[in-house]
Amino acid sequence: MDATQVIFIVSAALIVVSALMVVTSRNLVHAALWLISALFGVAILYVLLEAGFLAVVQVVVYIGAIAIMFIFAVMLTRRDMLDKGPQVNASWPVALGLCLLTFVGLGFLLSRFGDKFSHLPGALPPNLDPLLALGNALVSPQAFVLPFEVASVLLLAALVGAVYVARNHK
Amino acid sequence: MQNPWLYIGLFLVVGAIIPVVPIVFSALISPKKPNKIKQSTYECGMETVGDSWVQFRADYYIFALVFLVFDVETVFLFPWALSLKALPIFAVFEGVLFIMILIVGLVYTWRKGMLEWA
Amino acid sequence: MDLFLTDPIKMVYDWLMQLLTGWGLPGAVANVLLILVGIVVLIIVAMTIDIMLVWLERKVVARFQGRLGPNRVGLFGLLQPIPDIIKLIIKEDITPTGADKVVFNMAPILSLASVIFLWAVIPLAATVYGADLNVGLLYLVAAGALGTLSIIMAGWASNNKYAVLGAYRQVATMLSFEIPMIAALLIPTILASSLSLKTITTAQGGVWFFWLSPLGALIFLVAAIAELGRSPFDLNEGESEIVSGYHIEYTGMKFGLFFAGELLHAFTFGAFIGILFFGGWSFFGIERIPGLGWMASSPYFGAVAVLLKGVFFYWVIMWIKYTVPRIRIDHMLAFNWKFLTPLSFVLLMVTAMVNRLLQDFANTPQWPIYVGGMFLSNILIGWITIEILRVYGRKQKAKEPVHPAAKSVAAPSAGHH
Amino acid sequence: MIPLSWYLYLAAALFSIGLFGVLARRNAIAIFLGIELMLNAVNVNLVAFWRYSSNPGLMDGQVFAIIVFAVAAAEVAVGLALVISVYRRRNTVIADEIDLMKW
Repeated sequence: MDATQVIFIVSAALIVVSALMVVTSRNLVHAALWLISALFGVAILYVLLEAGFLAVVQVVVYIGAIAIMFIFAVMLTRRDMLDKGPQVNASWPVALGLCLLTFVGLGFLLSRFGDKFSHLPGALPPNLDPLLALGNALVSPQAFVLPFEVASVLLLAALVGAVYVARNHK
Repeated sequence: MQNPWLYIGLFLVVGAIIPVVPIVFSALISPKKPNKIKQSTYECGMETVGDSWVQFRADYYIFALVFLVFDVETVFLFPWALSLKALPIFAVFEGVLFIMILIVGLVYTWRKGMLEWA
Repeated sequence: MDLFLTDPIKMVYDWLMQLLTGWGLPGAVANVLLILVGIVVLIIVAMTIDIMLVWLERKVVARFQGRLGPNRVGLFGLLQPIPDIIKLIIKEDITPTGADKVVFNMAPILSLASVIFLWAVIPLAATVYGADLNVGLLYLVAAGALGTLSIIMAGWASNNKYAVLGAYRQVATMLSFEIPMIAALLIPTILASSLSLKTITTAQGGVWFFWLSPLGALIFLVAAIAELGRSPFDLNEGESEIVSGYHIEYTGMKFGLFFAGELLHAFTFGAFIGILFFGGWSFFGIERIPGLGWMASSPYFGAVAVLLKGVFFYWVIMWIKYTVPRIRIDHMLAFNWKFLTPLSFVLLMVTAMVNRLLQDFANTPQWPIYVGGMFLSNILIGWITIEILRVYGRKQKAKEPVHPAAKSVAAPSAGHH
Repeated sequence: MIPLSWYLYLAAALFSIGLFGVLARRNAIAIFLGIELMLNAVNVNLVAFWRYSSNPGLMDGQVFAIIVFAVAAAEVAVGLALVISVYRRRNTVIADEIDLMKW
């Protein structure tokens, strides 16, 4: 067992525990804070996967923006959130069974492919600057320029739609 | 050359522990004489009325919304800005188009009067 | 001895490494141990600076207000921070009833930690830096995100209406002004083709980025002040309405951590302005005088230059804080979204285009074309902006009916709307 | 060194937990929290497959992950706006009670 494996196991434990707390906390602000901790664990995984850019972006976008939005939304809809009443709906045992089934099924599939996924990562190409490669990939017509522009349109649509919906129609 | 992320990881751990030190130190030597009045919510001496989880105006949410969209946009722009120097000239205009599309969103929000404090 | 003058960190590291491995420690463990020692030393330096900032802040604000400031404890009151800290430590720590205890206690820690985290990537000199991260600028934004989080945690956990209101205002400000700040950060990125703070500093070996993008530096300064929650953007601290905002319920050392975090944050951002736009560790151009070239490679002069630039911009931030009255939240958000954000994106697009067109001149004898073009494009944008504002202001003035009260009341208060 | 399967098992676990949140929680905001967990599980997989592919010089996995960030942001923006809008009109954020479309 080497150092990266220890880091992986620690962050995996962090992620799973936090994720369980997210779906079970009665208090929704706590749930959002646990979500932040889970997402931070995922950022550690990105660092282990040598995707430093994504790790930082994970913190900037998820913790800096999305989690804050969640806390805002929880505080804005506070009256219903008074931790009273059941936090899960009547059919939660079915949901639990379904989720366990999903996990067992996925695990079974993975174990069937066992030797296909047991390989270790190769070294990154020595002269690769991941950020530069990413920038090139995003704007070169042979690669991802269309998704790049479509993402912009998607964000525009989200902004317009959300603003329209959230507007105070008086 | 060492892996800078090792340094960052250790730094995050140490940097989070160091602020705890004065708090623990203070907790050890400071007096503890709590009473009901002292621990009541401080609102300038007035009795607190109702729950503090009152509902707040949704305008804050609109600003957070606009922020979220622009924040994600900038994530796309960082790789673009970084590799600009070596790219052909049309790549600049792709980025400019990207920004323009989002500015349309800002203009829409503005025209709808959502940036006003209603 | 030569190494001591050019790369003291490596010298100390090699020496201790030899010592530790000589004791039989495996290399990797010794390495981690030494990194930890380095981190602790760096953070202690940062905290010492922080403590001195308490004195500086008190002294400067006193001077702005025509007072003397602390002058009893030590020379010029230099030892004043020590009794300040002792007082904070021996204060009783009060947690209000109804507060969410864990979150309540985590918030001040996270607040100071998010500022300390910034020091991991500050390049004090070519050879003295924590980590040369290839995503350094985004790391800066990410640490800021943790700061925002700490504020909303503090406001929510305090179970106090004022705290929640203050947190809402402060977070709305920080979120809003983060956009022009990131846009301003993209400008050094374009100019240096890198996100690493070290590479950005090295790229300013010829011309400081301030001369290539003065407007970008200005936008960054304004956005940084808002991000710091300092006056004129200190809406969380409306003394007459919500007292001290999100940290109203904090006492003793926990309040001290918020306070220390705020001061260190301001200073660190001052240093970042110096690094991103004013050449970082380059010693004000003095090192270019023939015969003084050794100063350029000396980490001591470099560190002094970075810290001096930091103190200077910290002073500018204080200057603004103690001169300008604070503005209302709706005005401030309007200022950001209707003025600063569009301006910063226009500037970003123009910078990208002009830089791409003129960059072939950059490292040739014709470099004045490049620098002049960049500088003039900035000036042009600034001029157009001012003209637009002037026309807009005139229209607003023509539209507004004269308020009956305004006729009788003297003019000064009318100017600030 | 970590074999690829570790990441995949972790992502499967994260996805399942998120799915539970989506299916079982009553509060609409909590459902969105579950969706975030699921999207993150997907992202872990994407980045892991990028890193363990035979040619990590191609940035496909990372680009996809960034697009997922954008999608997550758009989803949160619109979704939470809907929740707040519904809350304003019907004074509830319980998903079972938001049943106008059933009529």
